[in-house]
Amino acid sequence: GSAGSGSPGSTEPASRAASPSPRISGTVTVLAAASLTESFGVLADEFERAHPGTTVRTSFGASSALASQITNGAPADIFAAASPETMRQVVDARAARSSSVFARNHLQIAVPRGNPGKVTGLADFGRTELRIAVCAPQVPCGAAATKAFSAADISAKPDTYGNDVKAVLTAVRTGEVDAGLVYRTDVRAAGNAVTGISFPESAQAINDYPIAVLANAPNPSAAKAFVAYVRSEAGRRALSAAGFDVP
Amino acid sequence: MTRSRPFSTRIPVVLGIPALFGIAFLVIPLLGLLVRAPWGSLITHLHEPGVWEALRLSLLCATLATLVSVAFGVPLAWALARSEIPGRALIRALVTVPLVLPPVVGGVALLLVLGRRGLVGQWLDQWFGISLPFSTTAVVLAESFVAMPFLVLSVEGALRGADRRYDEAAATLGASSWLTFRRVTLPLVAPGVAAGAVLAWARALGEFGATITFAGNFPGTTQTMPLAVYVALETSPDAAIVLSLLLLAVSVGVLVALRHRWVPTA
Amino acid sequence: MTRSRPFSTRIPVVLGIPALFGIAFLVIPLLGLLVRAPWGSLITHLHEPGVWEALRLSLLCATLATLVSVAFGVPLAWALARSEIPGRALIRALVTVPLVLPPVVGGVALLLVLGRRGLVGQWLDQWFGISLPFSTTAVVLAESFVAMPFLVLSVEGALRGADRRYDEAAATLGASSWLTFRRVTLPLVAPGVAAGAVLAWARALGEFGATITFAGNFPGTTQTMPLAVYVALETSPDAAIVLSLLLLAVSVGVLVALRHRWVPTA
Amino acid sequence: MSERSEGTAQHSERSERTVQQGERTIQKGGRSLSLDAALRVERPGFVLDIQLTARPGEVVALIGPNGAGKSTALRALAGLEPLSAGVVHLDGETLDDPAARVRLRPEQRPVGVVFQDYLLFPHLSALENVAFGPRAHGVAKRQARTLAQEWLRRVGLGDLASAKPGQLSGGQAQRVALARALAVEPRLLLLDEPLAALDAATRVDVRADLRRHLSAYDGSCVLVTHDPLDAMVLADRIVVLEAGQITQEGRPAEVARAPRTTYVARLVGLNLYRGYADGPVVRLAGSGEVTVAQPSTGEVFVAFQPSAVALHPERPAGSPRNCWPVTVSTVERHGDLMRVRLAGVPPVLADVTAGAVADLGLTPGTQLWAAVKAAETRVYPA
Amino acid sequence: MSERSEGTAQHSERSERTVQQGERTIQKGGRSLSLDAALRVERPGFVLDIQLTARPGEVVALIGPNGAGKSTALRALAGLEPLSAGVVHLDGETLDDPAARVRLRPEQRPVGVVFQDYLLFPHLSALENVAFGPRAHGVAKRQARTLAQEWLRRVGLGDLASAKPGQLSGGQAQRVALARALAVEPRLLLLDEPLAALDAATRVDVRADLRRHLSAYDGSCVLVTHDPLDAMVLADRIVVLEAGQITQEGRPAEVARAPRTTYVARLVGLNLYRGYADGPVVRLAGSGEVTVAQPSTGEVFVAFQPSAVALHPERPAGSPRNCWPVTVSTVERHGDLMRVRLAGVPPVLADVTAGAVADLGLTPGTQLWAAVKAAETRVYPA
Ligand SMILES: Nc1ncnc2c1ncn2[C@@H]1O[C@H](COP(=O)(O)OP(=O)(O)OP(=O)(O)O)[C@@H](O)[C@H]1O
Ligand SMILES: Nc1ncnc2c1ncn2[C@@H]1O[C@H](COP(=O)(O)OP(=O)(O)OP(=O)(O)O)[C@@H](O)[C@H]1O
Ligand SMILES: [Mg+2]
Ligand SMILES: [Mg+2]
Repeated sequence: GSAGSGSPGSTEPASRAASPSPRISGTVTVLAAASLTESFGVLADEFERAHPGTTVRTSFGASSALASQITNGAPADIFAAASPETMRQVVDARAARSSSVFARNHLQIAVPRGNPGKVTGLADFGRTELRIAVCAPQVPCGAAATKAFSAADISAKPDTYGNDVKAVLTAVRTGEVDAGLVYRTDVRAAGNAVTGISFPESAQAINDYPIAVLANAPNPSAAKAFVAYVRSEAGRRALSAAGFDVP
Repeated sequence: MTRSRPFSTRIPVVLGIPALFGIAFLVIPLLGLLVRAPWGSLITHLHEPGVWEALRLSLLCATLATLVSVAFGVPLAWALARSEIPGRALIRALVTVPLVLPPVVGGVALLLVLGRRGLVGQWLDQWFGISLPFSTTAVVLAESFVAMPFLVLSVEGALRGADRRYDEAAATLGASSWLTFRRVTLPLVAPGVAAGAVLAWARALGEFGATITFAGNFPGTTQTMPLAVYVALETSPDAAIVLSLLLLAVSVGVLVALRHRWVPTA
Repeated sequence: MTRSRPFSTRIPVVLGIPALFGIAFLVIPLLGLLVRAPWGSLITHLHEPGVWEALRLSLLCATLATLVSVAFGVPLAWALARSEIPGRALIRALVTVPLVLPPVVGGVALLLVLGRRGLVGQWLDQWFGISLPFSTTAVVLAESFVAMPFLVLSVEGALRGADRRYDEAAATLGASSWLTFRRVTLPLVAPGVAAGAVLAWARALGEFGATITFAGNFPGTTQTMPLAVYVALETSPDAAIVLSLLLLAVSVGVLVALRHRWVPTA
Repeated sequence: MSERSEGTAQHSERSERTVQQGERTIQKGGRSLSLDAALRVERPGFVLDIQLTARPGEVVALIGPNGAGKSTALRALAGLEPLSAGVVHLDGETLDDPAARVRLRPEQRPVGVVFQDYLLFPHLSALENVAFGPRAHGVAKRQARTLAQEWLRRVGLGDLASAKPGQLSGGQAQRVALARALAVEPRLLLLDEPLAALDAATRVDVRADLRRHLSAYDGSCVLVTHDPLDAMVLADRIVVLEAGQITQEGRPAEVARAPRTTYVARLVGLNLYRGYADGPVVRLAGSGEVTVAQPSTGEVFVAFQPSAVALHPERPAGSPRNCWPVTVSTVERHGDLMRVRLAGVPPVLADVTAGAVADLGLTPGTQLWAAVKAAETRVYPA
Repeated sequence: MSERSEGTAQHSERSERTVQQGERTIQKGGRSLSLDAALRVERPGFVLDIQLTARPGEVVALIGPNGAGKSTALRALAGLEPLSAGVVHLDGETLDDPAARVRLRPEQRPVGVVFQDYLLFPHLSALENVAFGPRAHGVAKRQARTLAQEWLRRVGLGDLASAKPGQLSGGQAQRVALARALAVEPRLLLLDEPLAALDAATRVDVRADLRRHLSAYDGSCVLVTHDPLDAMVLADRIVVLEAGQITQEGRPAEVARAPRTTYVARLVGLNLYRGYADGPVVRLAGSGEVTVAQPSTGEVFVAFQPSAVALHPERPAGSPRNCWPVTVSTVERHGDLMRVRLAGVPPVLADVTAGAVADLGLTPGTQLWAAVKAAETRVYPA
């Protein structure tokens, strides 16, 4: 479910996104969660090609840091967050009116190459002899992990809580831990250094990515067009390629 | 003719104005934090679980890291400043590497060396069953790694500024280079060492990237204040500001209290 | 009786061994990175868009931040070391605040003060139409904020170690305190200033948290190397290691090349 | 007449400054005080409390034992040491007056200082050190360098202009320090042992040069020195400082002739005693008594030269009115003679020839009789 | 007999060291050299190249003008300055021999040094400074402190044991430095102007103390001094160093009587000329000639005392064989007399009474005739 103030698709019907927009030009500034680096990079290039005369400036960072920038008056057009929580901070500060979920990410088990801990499913996270990393409960991937564990009724025995997914993933890649719980997009980005293992409870451990045009957007028309583009068929294709679920 | 008030040291304007700007630049952001701090919910935030644990751990690890830095960094600084070891310029430049290295990459580098499968770590694990990552020791190591360069470079600067002829005088009195170092050189550069130790301690106290990567983030063993702040930022920036202020208050308090020790009276 | 080889400075064992450990501790993690670096795809990674741009920006901003730190930090250090300003101990402790503050919080603090809606920033915006955040200027400010304390504390340490009687001699020759500072005090503590400037430069070069928060992460204007490394970590950890090594190589190269300048020959 | 070289502290009245000082004396006569200072500096375990004055062009030598407060006095005049009480006036201007909360900073005082340990700026060349003062006084760079070069030439270091202080020998450094202080042409010149590190030959030259320089300008000069000859040659007036207090003051010849403290007596090589005169007999303050030629009454000093002391293995019969048993403490060579330090009541110094030492078999511990003729003593009121 | 105080550089042959040195002379006679060094130190613009030896117990005074290389020689002996060539042997042990690649570090040499600028450790008290050496040699802490206290007492600073160097006066600091060097009881003692900062009275005591100490121990001592009296009183042998070379060497009395360089002549206050003798007439190297009492042939030195020079307003008739026109350069007081520096062929120094100065109206520029009797001159081969 969405935690944002707007329900998915409430502001921008997907149908309009594909239709040719009015003449837009200028620069669109997009603040996006770091996990969107790859897909939004692709989208920005495609958008610029589709709308000659536009430039997309992207700035990737932790969603929380981006939210601080926006509430402190960053001159940006679009915010794409990795969690509804941070989006709500922005909306609460009246920096955006509404938002919509444009992608979802679900958890996967990541194990180092060769799977030295012989991990097969979420149940292995209860094995005390294994070194386990999960995200801290306060951060979105940690919240999702908590949901997954409670759905599977497992008391996990992590050895470390990552402050973000990358910390968990680094621990897995270097073989420091035998298993970690990360997003599918991360497993995909990590290439063959880690192996992803899907598990059924991941359906209960989904994180929503909301997007919003900002209230003080310097270029609102182009911003709307970019959001529409993200939600268009082309956008969905790029997001799925990176491992996101697209609603 | 201008007349100064009796017995006051005059600060020339050309120095006083930039100095004021400097203070303002460093201190006003802190005021910003204080102004925006959620004073109403302060107590609540301070009573969240793990806060005091994290503070204790931060102070402990930063202090240990400072001791490690002094123990290894002062001799290193001496070797760089006083001896004729080959490739000194390169070593000196390499010492600054941990400053330049993005801390997260620094943590990765530590894992690559001291981790379970690391260059050195795999033998530690295999022969002694020692695994460093995700332990309090790892926090101390990560903090030492980022903090030691500060100590080394400040102490080296102080050593270069010191008069070497006192060392010569000590030698003619029969003192070995170790005794000379201990009883003459080191006391003479005490202000430099103190400044370096304060830098190292403060840097260790604020260390975040290398710690999270190399030592992880487990409440009670490896979660220091900066990690707690980072986690809090995700859910509640207010809580993060409160925790940061707590960390600052404690560190400023410690430094003011230590003043008489780390600023030797001339 | 032991006989040293002619004309060599002997390093006593008690200093030499910890010094070696110190070097190893700081340098071996770098070796770890080098060993695990993806040498095969090195060229590819170096040709990814924005890499050289980011490097240029990093060097530029770090150098400007160092200049800012020297311009304001040296007078501040002088005021702390030499004058009788009230509350010196507190000011000195407050100067270390940017070290202790987790850099991201530092960035937030800068936003709170200099942001468009910040304490100072709103007036800058309203009266002069100046908006600092998310510009290259913001990068320089963020880096100065974290780097200046290193300079201030090293220089203060050096000033405390220096012999004040040379200042007295200059005064009896009719030199104002500013002339004395410029022509006598400053040259005498040059090694300390150099060490502080190197520390500040290196720290600014590696700065990440405050920059990404206060200045954003826009390629070409605010994306410095550490930010590029962060972005690369998302997509390709190998690329991140390559970029880090590039940054290190350049900084080590610069420091070795500058050696004759920042290490005054005694 | 035999040759007397440096170090002879004794002065005959003939040797007044009649030659080079004619003009200066006239100059001074008409004017009031140039330096008029009362200095009080308090330190744990040490208090300096003196009055110090100088007329225009006058050179005052401050002499006294180590730790007497000579350098402290100079520092106080230069504004480097805060006064706890007192006042410093120079040419009618108030430099320091803690009671009125007036205190000029050192750089505001027209004062030049040569420090006891030189304090040459280690990072500047000899030339730059000397040019520093003129530059600070606003002289143009090129001109300041020319001036500095000229000063270095005068102290005999013209060819070491580019040497750094670390590359100078001790005496060269002292000469640079002297040039540096003189180059600012101050109205008050403070010299703390300006010749101590100079070699004996150069010293003669530099002393003569300094003499000439000091006579040429009409600022005042306070000179600290341990060399009695420097004090005699350079100074118009000697001020003796002991343990923070002035114990004697006067023209060089007067001080040498009539010392009032043991320190001065030793400096000029006299035996000196204080006592109570009652006719021709003076009862000494310690114990013992001396018979003198000029009868007087009251507190007096008695002085006589070591060469006036005769030593005898047995109690001598005959004219010497003073005769008492003594024991040899040390014997050391002193110029052409041997100086014998004798314990007794009172203790006494005697100068005898090396031949006498051999004849009498003088070694530490030898028991003798000392004899002094009353005619050899000098008595003056205390 | 008149009193002669410090500074008399002239020596009569009678005043040999017969008193305190009897035993030492015997000691030395039987033994070989203690210090045997050849030092060569090269610097841009300066080369030191000397042979320096000392028998056990011998005190060698190194004198010479500023910048001659005296401190450099001491530093080389202490191992602080690398030799570019040469060798240092002490009591048969090789301390330095660059050719054989042998070089003991300073702390391995049994050498004590008093530095020209003291170099007291600023963070240690006077007591701790003195105790430092014994501690470094393994003496227990308490014992080292007792020892140090005793040494401080000997140099008259017993009550300043806890003062930091920054709280000491210049002379107090020098005395602490002396105590510090002596406290390690080295086999070779190197003293760089150990008495320069002492006040004249203390100096007498410390000199006597040093004298006693030096006679008591059988290590060698090399002493740099600018004070001719120190050299005469303390040294067994004088080595004159000029511009990095030894120009004269010998017993104090010899050096004072027959100087071989202008520097030494000025030091001992003689007029000295070099020239070619042909019977009773010596043609001087500069120009001019002098008639002497003892006829000789070949390269010679001619020396006479300033007091032997008579000054006349007109060319005098009569006995003086040497008589030439001169012009007054300077007149300055020198002890009881006035010393007149005269330009002429040759230039000459004259000592005259103050009365004579007034009678002759001597001021710079006055034209006169100088006269020296042949009987007053001394001639010795160059
Ligand atoms: N910074 C200081 N703090 C405390 N005491 C000091 C300080 N400097 C000097 N003294 C003491 O003050 C007294 C006077 O010192 P000062 O240097 O004036 O002596 P001085 O007459 O110049 O002696 P000298 O002939 O040895 O140079 C001495 O007893 C000394 O120990
Ligand atoms: N560190 C140095 N570098 C270069 N030259 C130096 C250095 N130290 C001294 N000199 C030069 O070497 C020469 C000898 O110096 P040294 O200090 O030995 O003289 P000195 O005989 O002790 O003179 P003084 O009586 O003035 O102390 C001098 O000309 C001096 O300028
Ligand atoms: Mg003094
Ligand atoms: Mg010397």
